[in-house]
Amino acid sequence: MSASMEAQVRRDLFDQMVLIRTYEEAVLREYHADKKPAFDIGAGLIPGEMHLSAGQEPVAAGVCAHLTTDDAVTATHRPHHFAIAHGVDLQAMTAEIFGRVDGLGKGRGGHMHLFDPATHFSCSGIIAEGYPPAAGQALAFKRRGTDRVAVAVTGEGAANQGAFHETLNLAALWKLPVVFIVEDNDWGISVPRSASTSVADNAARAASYGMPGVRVEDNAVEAVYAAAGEAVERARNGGGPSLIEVHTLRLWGHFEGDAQGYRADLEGVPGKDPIPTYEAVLLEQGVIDDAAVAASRKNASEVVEAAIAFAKASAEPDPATVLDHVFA
Amino acid sequence: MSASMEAQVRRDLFDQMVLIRTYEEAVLREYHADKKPAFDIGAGLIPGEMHLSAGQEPVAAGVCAHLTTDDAVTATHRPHHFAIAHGVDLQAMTAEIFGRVDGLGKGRGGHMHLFDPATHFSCSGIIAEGYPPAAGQALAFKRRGTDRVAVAVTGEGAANQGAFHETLNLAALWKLPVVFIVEDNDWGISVPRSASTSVADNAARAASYGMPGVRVEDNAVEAVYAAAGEAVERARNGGGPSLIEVHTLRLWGHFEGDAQGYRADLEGVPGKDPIPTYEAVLLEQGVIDDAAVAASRKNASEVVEAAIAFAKASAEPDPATVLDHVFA
Amino acid sequence: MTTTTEQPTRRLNTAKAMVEAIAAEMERDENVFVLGEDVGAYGGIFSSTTGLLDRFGPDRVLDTPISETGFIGAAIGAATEGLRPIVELMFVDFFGVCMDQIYNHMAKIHFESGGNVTVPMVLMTAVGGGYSDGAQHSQCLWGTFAHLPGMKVVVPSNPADAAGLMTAAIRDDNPVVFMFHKGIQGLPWMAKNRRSVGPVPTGDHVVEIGKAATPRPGSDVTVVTLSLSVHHALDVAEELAGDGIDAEVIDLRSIVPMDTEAIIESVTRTGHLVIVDEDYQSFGLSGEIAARIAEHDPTILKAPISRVAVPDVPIPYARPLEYAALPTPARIKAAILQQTGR
Amino acid sequence: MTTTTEQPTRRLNTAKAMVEAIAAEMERDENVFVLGEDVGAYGGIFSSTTGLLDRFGPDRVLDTPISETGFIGAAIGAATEGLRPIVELMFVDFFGVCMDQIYNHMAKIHFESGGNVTVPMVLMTAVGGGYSDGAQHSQCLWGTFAHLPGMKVVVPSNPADAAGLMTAAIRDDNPVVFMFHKGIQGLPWMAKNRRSVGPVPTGDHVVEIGKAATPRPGSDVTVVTLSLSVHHALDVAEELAGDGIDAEVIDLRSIVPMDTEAIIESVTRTGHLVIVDEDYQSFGLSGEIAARIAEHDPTILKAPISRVAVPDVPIPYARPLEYAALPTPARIKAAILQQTGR
Ligand SMILES: Cc1ncc(C[n+]2csc(CCOP(=O)(O)OP(=O)(O)O)c2C)c(N)n1
Ligand SMILES: Cc1ncc(C[n+]2csc(CCOP(=O)(O)OP(=O)(O)O)c2C)c(N)n1
Ligand SMILES: [Mg+2]
Ligand SMILES: [Mg+2]
Repeated sequence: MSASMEAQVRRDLFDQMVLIRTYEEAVLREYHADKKPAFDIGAGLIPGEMHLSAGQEPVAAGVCAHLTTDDAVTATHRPHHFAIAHGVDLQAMTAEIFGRVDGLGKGRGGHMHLFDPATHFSCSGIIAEGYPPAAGQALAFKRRGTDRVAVAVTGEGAANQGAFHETLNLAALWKLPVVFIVEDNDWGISVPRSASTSVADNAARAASYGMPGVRVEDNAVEAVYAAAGEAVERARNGGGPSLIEVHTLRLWGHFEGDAQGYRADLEGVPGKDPIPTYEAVLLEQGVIDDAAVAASRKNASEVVEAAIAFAKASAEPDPATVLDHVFA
Repeated sequence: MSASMEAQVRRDLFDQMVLIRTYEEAVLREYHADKKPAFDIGAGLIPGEMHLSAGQEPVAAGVCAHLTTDDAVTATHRPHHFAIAHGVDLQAMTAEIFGRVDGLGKGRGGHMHLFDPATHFSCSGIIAEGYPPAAGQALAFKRRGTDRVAVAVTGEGAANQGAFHETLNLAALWKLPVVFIVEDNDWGISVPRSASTSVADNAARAASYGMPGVRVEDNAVEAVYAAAGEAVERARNGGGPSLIEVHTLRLWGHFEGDAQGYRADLEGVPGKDPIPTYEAVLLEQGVIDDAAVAASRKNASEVVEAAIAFAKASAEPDPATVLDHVFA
Repeated sequence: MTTTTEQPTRRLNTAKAMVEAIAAEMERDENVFVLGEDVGAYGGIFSSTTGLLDRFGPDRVLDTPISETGFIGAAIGAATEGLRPIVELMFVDFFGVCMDQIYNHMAKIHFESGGNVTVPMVLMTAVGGGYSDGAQHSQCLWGTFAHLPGMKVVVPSNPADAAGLMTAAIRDDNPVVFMFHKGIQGLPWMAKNRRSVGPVPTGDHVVEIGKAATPRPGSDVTVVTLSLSVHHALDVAEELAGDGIDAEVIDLRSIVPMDTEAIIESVTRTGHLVIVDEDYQSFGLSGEIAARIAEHDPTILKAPISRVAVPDVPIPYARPLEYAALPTPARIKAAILQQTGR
Repeated sequence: MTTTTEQPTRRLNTAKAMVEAIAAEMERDENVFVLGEDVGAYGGIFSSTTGLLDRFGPDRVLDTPISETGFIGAAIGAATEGLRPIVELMFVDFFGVCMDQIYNHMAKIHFESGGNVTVPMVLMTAVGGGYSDGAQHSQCLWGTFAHLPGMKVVVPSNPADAAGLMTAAIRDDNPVVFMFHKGIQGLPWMAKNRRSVGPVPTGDHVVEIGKAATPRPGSDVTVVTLSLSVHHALDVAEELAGDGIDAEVIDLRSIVPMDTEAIIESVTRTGHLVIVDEDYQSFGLSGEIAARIAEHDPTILKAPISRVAVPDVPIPYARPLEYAALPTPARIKAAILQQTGR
């Protein structure tokens, strides 16, 4: 498949993954910068829980390559990769993560609550509860006669939550234009999928709803791209929802500060990083060269650092405004 | 299969179904007796919503034939057939339905809230929410090293509720001794299964949890008996949970007072009554004769009328005790 | 913004008044649509949607699976995209299967987005007991919703308010929880409160959310209440008027926002407060009313307040027990008599 | 039944105190077991189960799928069969995905069964904000639980009470919701309140559920509070003692049952009431306290009461906003000063 894929698409996938990783590394740096020597979750320029998506770039890059900002994406507590790949304004997003007035939510939301009407992006910190609203966005798109689609993301741990089941049934029943993504990174915090999920494969659960389900192995970005292409196309053409599970990788801890003492597979993890792997393939196949890699990184770095600088320069919210925005 | 079945088992199934139907007819009579001429749901000796199980006798009879009162059954808002088949004391149950002090819940519970510790029977008026506690009962049975099983019942409409999914996954994951029953009577109040369920068959959903699933067609009591026998056996032997969906029949309205204006299939319904059908088969095959049928009905009638008389003779709760039993 | 009483009226029961208001808004705005369990052919278990399917078709009146998290969540997503869903939770008692969508999403998205996303929707739900439906089908629970910020909570007591508040709720850009009592719907299969049928203004009839009504002014004691209990309070007040007790009855109509001023103004005049609340007594509406007075000026109370609420017991099934728990006219009367020293 | 202070003590943080109490009960009674998300190898996200898996093995310390309705419901079923589960809901904020099991089942089965079935279980859950975890991970919500009858609600503020109340909760034949504040667990990765480590009696240490404590007696003003806010109140009271203001601090320790007598006794002496509550202000704990006073005798209040609570706004993420919403020492101090006319 990769042979037949347009080189530009492959370069874009790579650039997207690099951008995401660069972003997560920068957030990681800023998050920990002023939490030393003793880690304090509530301290520093970026406080609160921080769930980073390093290792899961192939999912967001492969899926969002098929979307425009007219399409909707609802992400999870681990939302950055999808927000970036879907084109959420990086500066406003970063300002939100820093809790500033120029943030997407004027500092009210934070890293698990990023809402961007311009790109129909949202997320939720509650497991699987982003699925039902995504079905509703799809319903709105369908009622209006558009070919827009909604993408809903969740983890493999979340696939055992009731909302998952209810939404898949509803979307299939009403033939809604949704693509359901399950990011299987093998872990739900400290619980391995074998201790949470009675079957090996969530894609197989799609059959329970009469919708197509595929599982993409090996965190393979181009396979994600292909599967998502089909599913998005189906949704746009009135063919209803699909489920795609991607076997991906949690490169870092569940959240920052997670020592991962429970994780037996820890040693092998760095070797599975999808970015160097993909880079090597593209280099070998001559799709990119070293200069392109360097340019990709440099561009990503500039964009990301600009966003961080923007966030830092933005004002903190005025405590006197604490009661604002409860009601419209 | 029926040929090889013991005649006594077949007679017992028939008697059980007759007993249930006789009970439901008596409740129907008592429920409406003093709601004339104008139906008032809150009036009369039996007030409140009343969900009767006529037509669904094959499910309860076929399943509970394999249980002892050491096993647990959690039923739904439509619980009488399972309570009776499981051996709940008919007098205490009836007194509860009449809201009397000798009732299972001393009048606190009512027809949707029948709790009988002696037979580990319970039910809930909330859709699918009887499933999780059943898993917990099974967990308790398993931890104690017994071979007792828990049976959890729900309707086909309820199978689209999140609790259904969560419990099936949990039970399969922990290999709990549960048998999950779905009573598919084609309707969830006024909503046909085609408007609620994205697939034709809930038994097929068992595959999502790696558990065996079977669908019994035609409301066939002996097929239910056979399927339940296998499933109960598997659970007792440590083989984990199973799902059985029975295509059954809602002979009457969703609840009493339901005119069923929405129901297109209404005309054909009486002809599908499973009791005359089964009676004809057993008569034809010489398993029972007219005298046995008459005896079955007479016995049922005596038992049921005694229960109703008991209930009516029991005192109403004293309003001064309203605050009792909130805490142990 | 509130009812102009000069408008011509027609007599409707509360259910019909709600349906008419919904239908009018559906005519006016194609973004308005209805979804929920049995809202289609059945017309709503408590008749809140009767006839809408015939009038507007299955694209705008959607029967759903029994998946409250799924379809209420879907309503939320649709609202964030500019539709204006009216979604029914059949009994408020079922909130526990879907509360995350309601309070963590419907009620918070606007805030978390810094005001950039609006969630214009109505969550309508039936409340109340009195017909032996037991502990899982008889609750009011408005206190539970009102405690959690980000949603308005509207609780009408009569047909005109039901219509006017429904219209206001649909037009509101915020999520509004609309709680209607089964006992005032005017259902053909339930004992009817005589005031479940009443005049409803025709034309554009809007009742502002947040303003209490005073269906009976009085000078001796203030009875603050809402929903079905308004009628019990009025009945008792009328009866006691014959004995020379002049009770004022305040119908809150909404509790988020709550018309604190109306309460304080009245209690300042009467010095005596009876709160009648069909929800559980503790940690709910009656407490909040007491706190707002105590924050304002406890000395306006000439006597300890009286609470006539469900005494922290699940609603019992048996009629004698249920009626011992409910705020009955007898209990209201006793409280008023106690307040007035009779 | 309450702590004998003569008992020898050792210094533990609150998390460790909880774990020790759970472990002791697990030793004592094989029916006691623990289940929840990440309670095994991880030891509980807020360290409420650290070490239990090693000590008792996977048959008695069960990691669960992320299926709160499923596993809390399973705990209920197990409890009805005589086991005594301790089930963790990781953050109280997640109650919305499983509230039906909690309030319609756990809390009502005993009642609906006419007392024939008991549901002896502990639902433990982390509460509270202050570290920028946003609107879905920072709530207290005890008012929500306390409003719904049939479950006890316990809210300890320090290690000794956490241990003694946990023991009482496990031995209680009723469902007990045990709400522990993250800010007093003594977590290594969160700013610690200095009182998150303290003496815990050894041996059989039980704190009776329903009895408030008065960690600081005083005569000028009564500060009624619970959980983390107790420490803020004590800090402020100590500071103001230097200015000649003698504040009494009442630590409720449980709110169902709530020690109404202790509150009334104190306010009767001081005449001034400040309620400090990290839950949402309206329709919650502060209202209930006000109502119980107003029912008893509003004239014991020499001034309007003060409420220092979260002002009906979702908990904001940004620190300056979050701390404007939380009941901070500064807000408590201002309230006390206002009460005492300074
Ligand atoms: C309803 C609910 N339960 C529990 C949590 C706490 N929690 C946050 S993330 C997480 C694990 C999620 O695992 P998974 O879905 O696999 O996503 P991942 O973190 O691996 O991306 C849990 C249990 C939550 N946020 N919501
Ligand atoms: C969570 C919840 N939602 C809705 C209801 C209202 N309700 C009671 S019975 C019922 C239909 C159930 O259909 P099904 O599961 O097929 O069972 P049946 O009535 O056909 O036996 C509904 C919607 C409820 N009790 N609980
Ligand atoms: Mg995962
Ligand atoms: Mg059905």
